Amino acid sequence: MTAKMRWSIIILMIACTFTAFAGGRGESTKTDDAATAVEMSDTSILIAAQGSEPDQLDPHKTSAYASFQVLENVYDTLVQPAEDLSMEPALAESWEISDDNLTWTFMLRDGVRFHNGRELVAEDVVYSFQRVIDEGLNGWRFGAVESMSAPDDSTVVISLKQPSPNLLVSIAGFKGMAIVPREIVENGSIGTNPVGTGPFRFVSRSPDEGIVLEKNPDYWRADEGFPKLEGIRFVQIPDAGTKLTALRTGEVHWIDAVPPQDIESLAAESGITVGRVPGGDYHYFALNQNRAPFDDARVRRALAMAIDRDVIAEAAQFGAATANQTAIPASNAAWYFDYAPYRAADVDGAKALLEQAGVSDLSIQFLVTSDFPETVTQAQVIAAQLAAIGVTVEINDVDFSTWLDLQGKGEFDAFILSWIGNIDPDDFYYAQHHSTGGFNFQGYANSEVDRLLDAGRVETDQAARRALYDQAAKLIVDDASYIYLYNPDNINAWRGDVQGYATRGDNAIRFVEASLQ
Amino acid sequence: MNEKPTSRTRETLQILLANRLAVVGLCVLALLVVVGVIGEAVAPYGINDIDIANRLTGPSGAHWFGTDELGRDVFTRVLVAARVSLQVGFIAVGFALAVGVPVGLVAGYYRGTIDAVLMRIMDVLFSFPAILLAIAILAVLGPGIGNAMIAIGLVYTPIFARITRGSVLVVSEEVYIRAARSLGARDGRIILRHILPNVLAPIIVQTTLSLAFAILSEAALSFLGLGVQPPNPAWGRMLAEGRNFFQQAPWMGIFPGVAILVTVVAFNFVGDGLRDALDPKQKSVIESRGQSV
Amino acid sequence: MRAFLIKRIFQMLLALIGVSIVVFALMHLVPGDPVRVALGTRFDQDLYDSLRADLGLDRPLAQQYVSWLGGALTGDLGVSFRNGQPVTQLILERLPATITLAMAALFIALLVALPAGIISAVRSGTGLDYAVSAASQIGISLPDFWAGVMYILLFSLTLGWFPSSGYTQIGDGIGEWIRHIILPAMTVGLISGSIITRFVRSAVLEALNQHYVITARAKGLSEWQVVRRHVLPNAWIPIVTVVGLQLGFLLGGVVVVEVIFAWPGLGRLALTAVKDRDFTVLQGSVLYIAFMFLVINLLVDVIYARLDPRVRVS
Amino acid sequence: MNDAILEVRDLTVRFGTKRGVAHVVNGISYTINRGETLAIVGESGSGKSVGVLALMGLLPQPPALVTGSVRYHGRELLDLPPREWRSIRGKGMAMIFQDPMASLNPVRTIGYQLIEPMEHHLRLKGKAAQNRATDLLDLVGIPSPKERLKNYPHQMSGGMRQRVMIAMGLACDPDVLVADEATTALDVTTQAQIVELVGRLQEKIGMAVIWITHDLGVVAGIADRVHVMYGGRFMEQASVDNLFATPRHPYTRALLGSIPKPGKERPAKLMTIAGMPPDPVLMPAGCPFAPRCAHADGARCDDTIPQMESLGGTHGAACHYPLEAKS
Repeated sequence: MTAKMRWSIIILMIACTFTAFAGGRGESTKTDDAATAVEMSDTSILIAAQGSEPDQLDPHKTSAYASFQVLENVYDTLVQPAEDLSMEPALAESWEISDDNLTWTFMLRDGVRFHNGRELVAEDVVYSFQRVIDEGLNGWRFGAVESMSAPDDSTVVISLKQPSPNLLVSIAGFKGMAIVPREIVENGSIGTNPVGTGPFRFVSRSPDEGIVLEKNPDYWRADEGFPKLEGIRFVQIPDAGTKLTALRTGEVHWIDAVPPQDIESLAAESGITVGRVPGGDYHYFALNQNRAPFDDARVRRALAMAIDRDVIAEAAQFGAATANQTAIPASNAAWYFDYAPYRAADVDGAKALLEQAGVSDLSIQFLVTSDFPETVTQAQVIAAQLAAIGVTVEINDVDFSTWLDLQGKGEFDAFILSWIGNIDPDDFYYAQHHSTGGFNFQGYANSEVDRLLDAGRVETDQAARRALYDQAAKLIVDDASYIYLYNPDNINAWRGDVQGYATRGDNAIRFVEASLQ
Repeated sequence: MNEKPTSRTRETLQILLANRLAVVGLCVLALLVVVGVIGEAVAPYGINDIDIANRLTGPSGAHWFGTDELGRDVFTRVLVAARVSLQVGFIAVGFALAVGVPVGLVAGYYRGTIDAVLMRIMDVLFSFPAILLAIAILAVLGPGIGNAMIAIGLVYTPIFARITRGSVLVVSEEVYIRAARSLGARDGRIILRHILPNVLAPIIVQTTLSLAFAILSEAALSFLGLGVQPPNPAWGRMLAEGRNFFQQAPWMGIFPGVAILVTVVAFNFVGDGLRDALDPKQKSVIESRGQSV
Repeated sequence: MRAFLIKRIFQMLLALIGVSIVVFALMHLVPGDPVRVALGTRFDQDLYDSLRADLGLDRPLAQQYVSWLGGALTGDLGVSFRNGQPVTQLILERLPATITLAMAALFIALLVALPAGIISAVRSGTGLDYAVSAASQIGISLPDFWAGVMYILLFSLTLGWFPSSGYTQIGDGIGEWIRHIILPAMTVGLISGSIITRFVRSAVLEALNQHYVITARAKGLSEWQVVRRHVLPNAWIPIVTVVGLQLGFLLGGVVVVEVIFAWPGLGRLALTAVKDRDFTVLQGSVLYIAFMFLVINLLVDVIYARLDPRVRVS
Repeated sequence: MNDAILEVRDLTVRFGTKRGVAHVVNGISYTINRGETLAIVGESGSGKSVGVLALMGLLPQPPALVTGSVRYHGRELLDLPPREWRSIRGKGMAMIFQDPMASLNPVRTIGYQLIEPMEHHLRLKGKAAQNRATDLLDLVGIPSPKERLKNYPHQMSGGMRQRVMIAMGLACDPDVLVADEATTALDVTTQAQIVELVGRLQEKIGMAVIWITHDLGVVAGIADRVHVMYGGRFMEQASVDNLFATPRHPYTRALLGSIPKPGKERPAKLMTIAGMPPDPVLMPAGCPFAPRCAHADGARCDDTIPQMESLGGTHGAACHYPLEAKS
């Protein structure tokens, strides 16, 4: 090596060490806490792989499923969905409803402590709910609430403007309604350093370690022996194929989703369990009813008729789904409405309807996003199926941010997406199909449907309420406000040494009862 | 002077045609162009003939390259994708040429402030991470093959500007340019008639290499979900989709992958051949030229 | 030399400001914004407007830019719209992973490219030369994500030699560090290496064709001595250029490979920022990447001067 | 003759090319003695440079194929293993080249390049090598030699660089110095100085010099004997005086006619040789010069290769119809 070469290498090395040093400094601020996590006995730390990156860890502000996968295990809600999706006690041990159905009184569990050691009091619940309302994102769920109060440390009283049979689902259906301590909001750390009452407490978050949680020994189910795990590490593996390989090689214990085409082979693999339950999610497409000719229900119906849902489900989910012409899956026995007016791939019927509507040479642009790749597959299959009735489909595949922008501005012919984790029929239909609904981007307005959905919100008699929603659903399906496709199964997969974990119908990821053998 | 370019072109062509690899490359490219033009007409199936019952079946008499996850014929899609992929390459690089070369010519010829300003702008483009630039441009313009081509083209623009400018700086010093200038020829005429023909060699070589890279860029953008819109097939998009099925249906990725490989290698062969044929430096070294490269 | 450096650094600052303006303008032209993304599928105009006002996104663009630039000059790149963390911290957190991957990839690239390029030039026209050329052609033509997936399937899934994803710090054990870095570094390194091989080959071939090589042979030096003492010192100059360029690219993060291997590098940070319209993070990371690139360019010029006495004097 | 340092017999160089075999050097023979200067003259493409590269062992094989015999102090070089040949190259036999700019490595100092052969052959290192290098630069007439050792080639003028090249050639006291077009790239004044320098050094050191040039003017000033080369063959060989006084080969005569003779009365018209030198791939079956020769008979000259024949003393010509002695 010549002197000059050596010189060049030295220059390069100085540059590199400089930058590496700068980097090292930055990362050390972060990993002080992580060190303790690493020292925990590695054998009972579960490594869970997520497909996408959580944004912030403030349960009231985030809308990212990846964040909720983590926060599910950190926070508690007043009550929570049980495995059968009925609401069971959580922070509230019991509750009472007044005879006029307008006052709900919740009795809090004794001795629950936040991870910072402070005891949970009723004021925390009121504070958290008020924050949810103020933050706006989920505030609409409190639409029926008149006022909230904490008469003593263990009682929360919620007064309603009108009866609300689904109040429990509204205020505790998912961790977006989590009960948080005021102090972490006030010191601004809630987004980066969540403190809850849940089975695991937050330790650290860094790009290389992921999100580290450790056991909360003071958890209110500690006397049952929960949680069993010493800790959880959530790592982010964006590529589905890599994530799958990581599970197979044992680098991670659990993954949040399995590419549909791999379910079969994975389930057959020894040492790996594929958890698969019919889910509350549904996939659909919607036509822009503010644009001709999609304002004509006959046109929409024609499209609903022309498609073959079984083929779409098979194509996009490799059979891990159930075709459905309404939103609510059969697994949600309390609310399932068996209604299927459209014959699959009814080309003649569809053509006749289009002719009636006086529509020919129809061309539709479908808004889809590769960020949810199944929408792209669905659109391609739909395109082929609609070609049979002479409808041309142009696919517009954009990133999800653009997708949201176009949808919000109403700049689309049709969009495809899915809804996840709904439980109550009000969640399935109101915001989407009520003419004033917050998600009614397709511009559906049917006064009868509005009336039925409004009535459903206040009907306290279960049977009567169910009848209301069945009627509403029939109208929605007949008008093809949404054209429902199928309910996919919820799928997680984990290694054989993970015990006590079950995939849930509402897609919540709960490790409280899990253990590593 | 008028004769010179033609005789040089002929000489270049002769050297190029004597290069076996370059000839192979040219033949492959010619074949690809033919496939691009008539591919859709001769393809055995339609590009969006979905047949879920026969999805992910291996190569057979009915489906030479097998079928993909929707039961579409991979052979058909590879054929039709030739046009899309070549279009991406040609239009993207055409865009880069159309912008980069004039910028380089003007900057190199006039020098001074205009040079400094133009080249700083090119520096900005160049120091921008390529794939992010492409992604951002696509986000602004909206996805789609046309915009993808512009985005990729813009990424390659500064390279052409730099190469052109560098050659112009050298050529401008030549006696005949100075003579033309001192005789009062118009700038535009000097640039187009005298300078441009003499800086073409490196530009042509860079063009073939960039064509190869542009086709690969389409693949990378497709991987990130920003390439050609479905159901239109492009090799990169097919490859990106095929990777998820590598274990169930390797043919989904292998055939478009091989198509990319062959195309890129063909462009590189032609590019290398052109460089040998056009680069006067290598021509002068006759002593050790016996070993052909 | 000093005047040259000052001029170059000044030009670099200009380019950085240019880059920041371009990012700023581009990001605000893009449809969608961080508030829209934060709200998810729900849309409420009042809520939207008030959140935009909270983030200062309702101010005129020029004003937003100036206040951002003001912060940037004092080292404050702002706070992520997405998760509220300081941008500087987000970038610094990802630097070690980015730099180690870049260095490891470059190491592999050079380990392959230098011998392969030199041998194929010295033995040009032989079967060995053709083999190297063919291998490097394939290396260049292989899309990185494809190569990465192949390596994962082969080395992780089938052979079980290396993990498929993740990053460990070098301080947590060198063995684990190597096991984690080897596949991503190989994916990037072999592609970079293929490109560099071609440059090394042509640079060495060019130097081999110079008259001073005959002079050196006439002195009775062996072929290897000729290559080492006379050919390589001249070939370094073009090689350094391309190596610098590659290093510049690598230090900017390799988006696709980072996605495949779940590598917590800057490329992924920037990609997520684009997708989520996290303007501040994108601006910060692009600025850093451009800075790296320009610094490497400057470094290359300095090395030039060390390598080539003709440049040094003028 | 005992004094013979180098004996070249029937040296042939062929190249495999895509168009066919190129016959570049076709059997040349010569002997060079101690202290003697031999000039080989020819147009570019005559094979003269390739001929000396072959005897230095500097032609890559393949594509070149070198046959015949080159004996250095009676030792056959062409059969020598590469390692042993390298120990002679640069030591016993040194070479200097046409373009001193291109022939010096631009990124190495003069000192480095000058000391290199000493290190290699003489195991001379450090101070001793420095001193010898300084002496050599002084010898070839470079002022302030010690400082110059640190210079790079681009910091010197063309003449200076050629002096450095000569110093490099002399570094290991060779007994044969091959100068391939050593003055061609230089201006006339410098040419003269270099020619004079080599002549002076030769007297001082006693080495033999093979001087390759296309410039008969240079030959006149330096050589003892001259070989005229064309189409890879020697056409005529003679002492320098004889050659200029009585050229016997039509080619030599044409060559002499094509240069203006300084000092002498300018000829009425400067002769040029019509036609092109032969293509080495398509060598004529007969005399290579026949197609351009005014004296060719159209039969024997085209069919039979003329052999070098003595025309008295050391003067010889390869011509079926040598010209009369009087010009």
